[in-house]
Amino acid sequence: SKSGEAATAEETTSGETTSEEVAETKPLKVIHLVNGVLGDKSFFDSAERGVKKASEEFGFEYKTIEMGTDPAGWESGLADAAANEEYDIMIMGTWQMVGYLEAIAGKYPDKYFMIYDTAVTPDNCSNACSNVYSITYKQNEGSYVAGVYAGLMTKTGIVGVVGAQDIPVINDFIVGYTQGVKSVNPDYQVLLNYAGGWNDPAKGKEQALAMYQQGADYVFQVAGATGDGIFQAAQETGNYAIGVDSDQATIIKDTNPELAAVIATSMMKNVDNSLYRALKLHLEGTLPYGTSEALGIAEGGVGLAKNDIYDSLTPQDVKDKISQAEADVTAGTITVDTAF
Amino acid sequence: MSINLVLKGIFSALFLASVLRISTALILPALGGLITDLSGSINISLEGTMLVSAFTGVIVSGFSHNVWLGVLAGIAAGVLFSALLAYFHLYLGTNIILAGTALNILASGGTVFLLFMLTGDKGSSSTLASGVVPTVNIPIIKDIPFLGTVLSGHNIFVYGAFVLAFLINQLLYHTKFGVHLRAVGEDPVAATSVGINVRKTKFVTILVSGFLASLGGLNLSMAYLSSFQRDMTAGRGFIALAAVYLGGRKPWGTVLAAILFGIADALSNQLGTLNIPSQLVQMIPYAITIIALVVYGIRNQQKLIEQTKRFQERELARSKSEQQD
Amino acid sequence: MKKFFSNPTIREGLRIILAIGAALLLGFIITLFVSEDPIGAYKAFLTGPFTKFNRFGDWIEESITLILVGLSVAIAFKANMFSMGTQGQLVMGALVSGVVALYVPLPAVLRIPLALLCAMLAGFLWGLIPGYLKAQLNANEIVSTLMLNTIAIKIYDYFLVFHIKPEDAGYNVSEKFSVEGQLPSFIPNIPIFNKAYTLFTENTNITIMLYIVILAVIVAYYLVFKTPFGYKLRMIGSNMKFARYGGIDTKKTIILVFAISGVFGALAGAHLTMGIQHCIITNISISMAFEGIIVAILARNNPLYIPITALAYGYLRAGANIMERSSDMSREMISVIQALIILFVTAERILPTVQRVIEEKKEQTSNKENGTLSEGGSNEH
Amino acid sequence: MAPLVEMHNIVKIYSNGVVANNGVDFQLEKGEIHAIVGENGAGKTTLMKILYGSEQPTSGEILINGEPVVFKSPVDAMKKGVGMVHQNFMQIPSFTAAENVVLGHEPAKGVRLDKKKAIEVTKELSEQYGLFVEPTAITETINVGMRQRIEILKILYLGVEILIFDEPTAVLTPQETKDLFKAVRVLIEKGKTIVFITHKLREVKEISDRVTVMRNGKIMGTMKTADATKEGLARMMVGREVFLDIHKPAMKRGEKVMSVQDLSYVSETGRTMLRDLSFNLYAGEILGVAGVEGNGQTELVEVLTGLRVPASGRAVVDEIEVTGKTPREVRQAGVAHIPEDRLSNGLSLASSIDDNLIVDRFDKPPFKKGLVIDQKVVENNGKKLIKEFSILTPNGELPVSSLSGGNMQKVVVAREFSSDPKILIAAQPTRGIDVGATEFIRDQLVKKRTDGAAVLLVSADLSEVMSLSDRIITMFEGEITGVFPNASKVGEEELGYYMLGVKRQTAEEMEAML
Ligand SMILES: Nc1ncnc2c1ncn2[C@@H]1O[C@H](COP(=O)(O)OP(=O)(O)OP(=O)(O)O)[C@@H](O)[C@H]1O
Ligand SMILES: Nc1ncnc2c1ncn2[C@@H]1O[C@H](COP(=O)(O)OP(=O)(O)OP(=O)(O)O)[C@@H](O)[C@H]1O
Ligand SMILES: [Mg+2]
Ligand SMILES: [Mg+2]
Repeated sequence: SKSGEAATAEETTSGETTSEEVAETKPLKVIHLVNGVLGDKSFFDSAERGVKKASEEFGFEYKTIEMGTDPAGWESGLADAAANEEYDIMIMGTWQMVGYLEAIAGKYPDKYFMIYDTAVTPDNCSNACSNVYSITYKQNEGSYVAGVYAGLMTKTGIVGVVGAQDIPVINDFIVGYTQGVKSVNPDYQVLLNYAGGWNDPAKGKEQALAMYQQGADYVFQVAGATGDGIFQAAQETGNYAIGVDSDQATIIKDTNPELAAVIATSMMKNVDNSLYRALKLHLEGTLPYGTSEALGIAEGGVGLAKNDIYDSLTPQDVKDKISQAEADVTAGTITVDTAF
Repeated sequence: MSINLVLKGIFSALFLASVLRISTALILPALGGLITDLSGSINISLEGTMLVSAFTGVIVSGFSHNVWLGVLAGIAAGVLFSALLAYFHLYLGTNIILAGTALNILASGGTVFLLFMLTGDKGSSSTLASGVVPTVNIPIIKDIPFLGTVLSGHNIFVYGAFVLAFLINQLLYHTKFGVHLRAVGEDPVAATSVGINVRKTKFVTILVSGFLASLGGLNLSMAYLSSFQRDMTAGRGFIALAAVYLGGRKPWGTVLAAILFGIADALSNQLGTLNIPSQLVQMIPYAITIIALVVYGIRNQQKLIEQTKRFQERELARSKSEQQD
Repeated sequence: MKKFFSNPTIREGLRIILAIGAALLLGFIITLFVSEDPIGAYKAFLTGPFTKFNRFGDWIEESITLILVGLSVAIAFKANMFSMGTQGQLVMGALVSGVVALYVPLPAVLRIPLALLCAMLAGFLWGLIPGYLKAQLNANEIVSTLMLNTIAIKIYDYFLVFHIKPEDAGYNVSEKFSVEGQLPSFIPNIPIFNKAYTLFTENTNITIMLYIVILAVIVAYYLVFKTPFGYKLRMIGSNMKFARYGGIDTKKTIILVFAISGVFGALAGAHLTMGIQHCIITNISISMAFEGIIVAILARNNPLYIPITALAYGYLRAGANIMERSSDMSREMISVIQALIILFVTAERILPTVQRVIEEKKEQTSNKENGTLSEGGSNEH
Repeated sequence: MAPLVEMHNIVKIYSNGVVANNGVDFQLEKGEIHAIVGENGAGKTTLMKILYGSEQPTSGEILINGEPVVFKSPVDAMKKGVGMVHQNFMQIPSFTAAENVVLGHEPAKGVRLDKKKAIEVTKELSEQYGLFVEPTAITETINVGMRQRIEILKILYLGVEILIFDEPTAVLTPQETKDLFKAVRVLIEKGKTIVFITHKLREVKEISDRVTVMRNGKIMGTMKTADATKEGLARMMVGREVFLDIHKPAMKRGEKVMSVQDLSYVSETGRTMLRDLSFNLYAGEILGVAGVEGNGQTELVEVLTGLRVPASGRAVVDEIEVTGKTPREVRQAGVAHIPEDRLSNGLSLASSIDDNLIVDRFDKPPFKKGLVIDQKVVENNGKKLIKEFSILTPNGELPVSSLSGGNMQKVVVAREFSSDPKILIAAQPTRGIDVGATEFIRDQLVKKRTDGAAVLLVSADLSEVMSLSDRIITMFEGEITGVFPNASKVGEEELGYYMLGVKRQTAEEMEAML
């Protein structure tokens, strides 16, 4: 990836970089280790976006490495990056990297690590993970609101959700979503299906079509690139879908407005913002390494995408109820179940 | 969840329509796999060919705003891609399985690389408005209640797949080329001895197979879906290959095997919404295929046993009648 | 000149050098276009595995997996059974070895061998299925093994999600194996080896699997070329009718071929869980099983050559990974180069083709080498 | 006038170093029938393959009608009017007879094949030359005689002028051979020229105008057939005196070793191939099975050796029932088997000669030592048998595929004879074998029997059955039609009636003699 050079080229406004410990000797260099591949239009892409934005705004170099889908190469990918003198901060995501990170953090006490969508357990690190900052997201909270939305909007009383795989992170979405739907009407049905993979939009489409056929009119996609097919199924059958992780309608609105129009909203998991913020705090010298932060609705870590499409589709009373639900969750008057 | 919804789903015209759609994605490459197999080669790179065509079709139609240009380019790309397989295998002596595997890697990496170069996106072409081939509403049938939903309103590839199955059947059994192709596959030495150019025949067959696989790929990205996605073939090339053998290496058998798989897959999509572990539901198409193999095998054995039985009965009857004489 | 070319060893050597050279050159040309620092990128590719200890480890670890899956494939292919089933066997081996490593409360000296044995048994049993289908029902093995692969993966996931994963775990992964369930380093932890031990254990996961693999290669070689079973296997592979006529119990042998192929595939799975991951994890490196086909065919299904082809292919993969990590070359571009290398290195007639051109220039006589002979067809098939 | 074909100083060295032709000069006159004889591996097939373009000579030149030609492939040769009838049929098994006849040059209407035309053409040619075939029969299901005729029609369809027959009669029955010769004469009448490779000197005398003898890759001489004697030809071929007659000591019949009762067999296609067969086999005798090919002999042998499962009835060897058992169990009961189809059943072409020689014994001592096969023993076994059976090969490590057709057969014979069987079932044991080797194999058969083994001999060569057997049974349409307890006392004609089902003994008549 060449984004690093692009960033250095525009490096003019970096006067305010203040982190005393890091910036004095050499320019900061960040590495983003993707334990998969980019292009999912949601999770990893979002993380990448956040790092890129920070790099452009704060003027540091970064490199992204796609370590591929085979887990056998991940540990050594991390080890390689950590051992490389060049890099100061290593950013990675997902639970699959936790074990490797815990093992390596203590070996490089001078380096910084950030991990998103999961958290390390300090006891497992030789240095209590004092150089690791973890970010988790309360996707169950965001999904709860998405569920409330689907519940309020459905005309049939049946809604759906397609997950990529039967794994806890995905189930956390599903649990929250289901709770949200049922909070509107306990008799509403939530159809659930797993596509079995992250890269099979054709399968996603068939599953969504099956749900629409079974009577659903809103289907929430929690399946990465497979979700593309779900949008297309919605478009074809005149139903609606709910996107995930990023504001998926906005991403494609310009080039594919018809498809964007069926994505009523997206349950955003703001990995980008959270990484942007973490990098910012790092540069300011105030990032709380050694801790983990759980970002929910209150912290802006998750939430519905309230874009033009949402605005035009959603009646005012529904909008009000959504705001109410968000407030309830934030205030803690409603506790959202979790799959963890 | 509710079993009623599922049953309603399964016993509906839409279910059968979905079977047709899913099967089409397999029938086209499977026909390609079939003819190469009959010509004595094995085309492992169906998967890669589909991917290349799916990609090319989307990109070309996206940039040219012309669906048919996209389709043509997709076909050309697929045929050229399989020409690579043919050339390396037939002229440079690469083992065909290795060549096929290498080409699959090439296709998977190459499409993403080019996608990135052309659209700045690594995952999908969804930021590019690409073309979609038209669907066809069959005049009279479309108004027949159940049948209309099942048969009408599909994209042209769905109908194309069945037309092609018919044409491939004709090609194989009613044209010179088809006869030569099968002869080469069964006994290349004998074929050579009557002046059939084995290498050329295999070459052309692989190209035709590339053509069929390319339609399979275009079906995915320009009909079934309207975008390209990295590795969007998701193993269909291999399932297609399995359909060839499950179908007894016959055109209609292959089609039936693909449809069987389509039914099983559609079934698993419907059943998935029930509260059954997803891992088990996702096993259904594969388990059904195994069961089909077993049933087919047992039936063949049974046939032999029955023949023996019939013979014995016949003999018994004969000896009885002789005794009466 | 002609004499020189006709020596088979020199010919084969020349061919490989030429092919590798052509492939690398092509790769470099592509790199030139895509990379800002093509020389650096290519250097990383070619020398990568030797630049750092953990990279060296990567190469060896991966090669161990490749050897095992390669053996699994080679044994089936040698018998002319076109089995694609290594993936399923690997998954089953990973699951079963993991379960033993996780739950059986025995000391390491007992637990590890037990886990390996159970994995091998699981692979054996899993292999029996397509073997039985083939031998008894004449079911096509490509279909059955491809289907069984997916079924194995789903079984694996099912047990992991519903039975193995700790209730409160945030992800689909078992608990980490205790030390008794992990394969120990290939260097004994005794004072004289102290330094090496630390060096290797800290940077690599090269375990006693290294020795097991060496043993596996020898066993496989003997099995195929020296034992009565191997004789049966080879005869079935070259002419099934003859084998049956000659009194070989073809059905039993076919079933055993699949089962034994499964033993090696399952060992690869055990290597991944007990040696590399130290836990049962979803999406274990299942694509490796198909790389086994490449390794086996390159080795012409001879177990003795498999370590060579596996190390070479493993080097290619490791180098590619390192190039991606340490240069601006994208993962996809690297896989393109990788594919080209496979294509060229396996192009057996590259040399004859080049040679013919040379010879045709030299002597314009009509007396030329081959032409009609051997179309090469898919003889595996 | 120049001869039709001239081959000058042909040298052929195969890639494995075997010199198959070593400076051969060969001439073919227009309109003649030219026989080529020679030992197995003498280079006959190679020479003709060169003329047919399917092998390229290492050096030498070919002239047709005085013009030099270079054949890079059979297609080139066919264009110059040369066609070859291979002994290993060049046919696509799943195709119909007509499809095989027109293969490569199918009649078509536009893009669509004209299947009717193909059938018509086949019928026409078939009538024109008296070569009967069933145009719509599937090739793999029909008998060798008809397959042979398909092969001839195939090249006639291409309009060749020179027809090379490579051992066409090896698989034919006497009747079929007669028919073939008739057809050959028709061909000559129509102006064709014929090369005829055979090991049967009687046929040389009967059909050819001239004969060429080859030995060791060289031509020993060409002469008018009228001037040649069988003995002389044999001597020239082998380089020593050959006894064309069989020396057979008197039979000492021993105990009953095999009894077959009411054996029936139904083919996969549902046809009854064997019906209620019963007979006994005794130690020390050769029981010959005479029958026109396709009347159940193949099935009988394969049922008895465990390759096929009978529909009913049983065969017992030493109180052990062997029917329905695996070939392995049958072999364990002491039965050896020389199969009719050596390429597909009897040999693994890609494996070494040594490996081919141990398929029935690799897991017994001394071959199996501990857990492994002792390679030394395997090698020595190979050496010994190669020597004993004069298999022409540099060493035993070479693949069987590098042997000449006759030597391949010797590999099978060597293995089966050396297994020390109680019962030897020999199907077409001398098919395609040169006179010297035929003599050897026949001697060995007799020796086995004299040493106390029981031999069941199935052969399409009636004279072989008659001269070797002690007792003969005739088969017609899967049934035994007659038993002749004293083989030397039956006439060929008499047997012929039974083989064709014209005459038939009653069950009572046969009972005592079976
Ligand atoms: N393809 C081949 N490769 C190597 N050697 C061969 C090949 N074909 C034949 N030979 C060898 O060449 C020699 C001549 O074989 P050829 O087939 O011409 O003999 P032949 O006279 O036809 O014998 P037969 O009577 O047994 O058919 C033999 O030694 C044989 O082993
Ligand atoms: N599959 C094969 N691979 C390699 N060589 C072969 C193969 N089949 C036959 N040959 C070689 O080709 C030569 C000619 O074979 P062919 O069967 O035509 O011989 P033939 O002389 O007709 O046989 P026979 O003497 O047994 O009647 C043989 O000498 C043999 O060595
Ligand atoms: Mg010959
Ligand atoms: Mg011969």
